[in-house]
Amino acid sequence: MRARFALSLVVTALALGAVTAAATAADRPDPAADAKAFRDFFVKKFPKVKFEDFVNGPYSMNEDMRRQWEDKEQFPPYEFALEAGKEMFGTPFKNGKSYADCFANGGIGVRQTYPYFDEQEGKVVTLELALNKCRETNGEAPYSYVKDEMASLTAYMAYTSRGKPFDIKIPNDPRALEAYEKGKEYFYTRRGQLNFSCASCHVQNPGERIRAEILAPAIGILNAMPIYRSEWSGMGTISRRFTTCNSQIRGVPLEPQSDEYRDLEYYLSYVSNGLPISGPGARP
Amino acid sequence: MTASFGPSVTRRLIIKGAAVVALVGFGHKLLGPWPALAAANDKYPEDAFKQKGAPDAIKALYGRDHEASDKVKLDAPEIAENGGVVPISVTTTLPDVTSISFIVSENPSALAASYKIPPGTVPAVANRLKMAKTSNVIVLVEAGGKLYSATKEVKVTVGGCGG
Amino acid sequence: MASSIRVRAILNGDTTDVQTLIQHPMDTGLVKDAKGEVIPAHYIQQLSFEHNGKAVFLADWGTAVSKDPYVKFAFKGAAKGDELKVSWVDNQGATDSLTAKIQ
Amino acid sequence: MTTTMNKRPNTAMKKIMFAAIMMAAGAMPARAASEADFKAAFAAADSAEKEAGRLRNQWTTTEAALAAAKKAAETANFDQAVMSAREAEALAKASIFQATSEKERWKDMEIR
Repeated sequence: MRARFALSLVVTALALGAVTAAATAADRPDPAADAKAFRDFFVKKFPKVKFEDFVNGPYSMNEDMRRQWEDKEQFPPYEFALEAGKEMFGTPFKNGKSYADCFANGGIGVRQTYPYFDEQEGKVVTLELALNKCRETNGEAPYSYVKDEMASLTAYMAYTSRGKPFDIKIPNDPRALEAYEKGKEYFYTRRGQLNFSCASCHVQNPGERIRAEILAPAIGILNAMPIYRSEWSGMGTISRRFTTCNSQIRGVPLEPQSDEYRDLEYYLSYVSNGLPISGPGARP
Repeated sequence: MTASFGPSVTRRLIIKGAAVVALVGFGHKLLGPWPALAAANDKYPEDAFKQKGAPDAIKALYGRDHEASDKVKLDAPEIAENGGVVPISVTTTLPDVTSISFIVSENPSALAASYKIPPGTVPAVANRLKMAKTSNVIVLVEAGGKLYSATKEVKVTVGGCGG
Repeated sequence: MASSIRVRAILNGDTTDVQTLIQHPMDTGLVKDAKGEVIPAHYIQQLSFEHNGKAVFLADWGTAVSKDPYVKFAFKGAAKGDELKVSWVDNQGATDSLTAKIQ
Repeated sequence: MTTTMNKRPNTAMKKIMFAAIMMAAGAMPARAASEADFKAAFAAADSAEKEAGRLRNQWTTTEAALAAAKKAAETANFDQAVMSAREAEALAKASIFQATSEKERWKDMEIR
C-alpha cells in the first residue's frame, strides 16, 4: 500500500507541466489555421524528416528501428489480416447485400475521407462505426471495435487507399466545428494519474523513448491504422490505440466509439490532411 | 535514407508480388507421412532444443567447440524494438557450409533455430526470433566439418515472452 | 480454408530468393492466458522446402521463433515456373503444405 | 507558434496529490475499523469516483483501490478495507481536480 502512495508521488512529480500562456479566450475556432500550425510545428521540430515520412511514426525518427521495420515489411505481419479483410469485404451478407453497397465507390479507395461529419446525425462518423452500421443495417451483428474482424476490414479498406492523402472536411455546420473543437480539447487535456495528454507524448516528445517505446509524432499517426503491434502480438484498430493509450497513462478508457473518441479522431485526422494513408501498418 | 525510400510505394509493390505467388497452392492439412523430411539425418534435434544454456545446446547439437570467425556476418539490431520479433540474419563467405544455427544465450532454452544447408543453397538465412531479455545472439556456421561463430549483443527492453 | 503458408520465390540471375511467412501461434508453453492458465506449447518444429523432389532448405525450430514465423533463404539451380513445395509440421502433429511457382 | 516545451513539474497537481496522500495516510483509525467504517469510507470513495465518471476522467488506480477495498472487506479485514477506500477517495478527488482544472488549462499546450 505504501509503495503505491510513493509511486503516486513519483508519478505526479514526473507529470509534465504547462506554461501559462497568453489568454486564449477570445480565440475563434479556425481549423485551417490549426492544421497549418500543427504541420509547421512538426516540420520545424524534425527538419530532417521528409514530410510524408511522418506517417511512419517512430520509424521516421530512429534509424535502428527503421531497419528492423524495413526488414519486417519484406513480408509484413499484417499480411494475414489484410487477406482476411479482403475476403470478408467481398463476401455478401445473408441478405445478399455487401459492404460495397454501404460506401461510396463500393468502399474502394475511400478510407481517406473518414471520419466525416454526418449532418443528419449531427455527429462524427468513423470508418469503424460506418462498417458496423453497415452490418447492422443488413441484419448482421456488429463486430468488436478493437481488433479481429474490424481490424481486418479496416486493414483492407486502408490498403485500397494507400497513398491517397487524408481528405477530412469540416462542413459549414456549427455542430461540425464543435465536434472538431471538442476533439482538439480531448487531445490536449491531461488525464489519468500520470497527468498526460495525448500531446504530452505525441507533440512534446515524439522520437523520445518512454519506457521501451519510441513515441510517434501526432501528425500522421492515424494514417497507418490499423496496425499490427508486436506488443499486442496482433492487429488493432484506432479504437484499440485510443483505449490502450488511456490505460497506459492510468486513465479508465472510454467506450470505443464514444463521442469523445470520435471527435478526437476527427481532429487528429483533420490536422493530418495532406499526408497519405499508409495503413495497414506495423509497429513495435 | 529518408529521401530515397518511398515506403508506401515499396509496400504496395511487395504485396502485389505476394498475392501473385501465394495463391498458387493448396492449403489443406495433410495427416499422412511427411515425405520431405523422411531423409535419415533430418531428425528433429529434440535434445538440443531442451538444453537451457548456450554451451549445452551447442554440445547437444554439434558435439564440438566453435571458433569466432570474421567470415561470419551476423546482422541484428542494437536494441530490439520488441523482444517478440527480432529480425536476425547471417551471411558467410565460408565454403562448404552444411548448417547454420541461432542461439539466444539468455532465453529459457538457448537454441532458437537450426537450418540445414544442402549443396546449391546459399549460406545465408534471415529469420525473426523471440528474445526474453537482453542477450548475446550467437550464430553458428558449420562448414567443411568445422564450427564457426559470430556473436552480438542485442538489447531488449520489452521481452518476447509476454505473449 | 486459406493456406497457413505464404511464399514468394523469385528468380534473380541464377539464384532463387525465397521468403516465407507462416500463420502459426508459436506458443512457448511459458505464457498464461487471461484466466491464468498456461497456454500449452504449440510451435512448428520442422519446415522444409523441396525443389524438383530435392530438399533445398530445412529448418528445425524451437519455441524462440516468433509468432507467424518468417524465414528467408536462397538457392541455385531453379528456373522460372519451377515448383517449390513448402511443408511444416508442429509439435502437436499438425501439418500444412503448399506448392508455389518460382517467378 | 507560441508553445514552449516546459517540463517544470505541475505544482498545482503536485499539491493536491500530496494533500490527498497525506489525508489517506494520516487518517488511519486508532481503533480497529468496523464494517460501518468501511461502508462509510467506501460510499464516499464511490461517490467521488462516480463524479469523476461524469467528468469522463476516472483513473485506473482509483478503480484498483476500490476493488482492493471490496476484497479486503470480503475477508473482514476492515482496517485494510478502510485504508484502500480512503486511498480510492483521494485518487478520485485528484482526478476530479484534474478534470476541472484542465477545463481551461489544456489550451496552454495547444500548438498555434
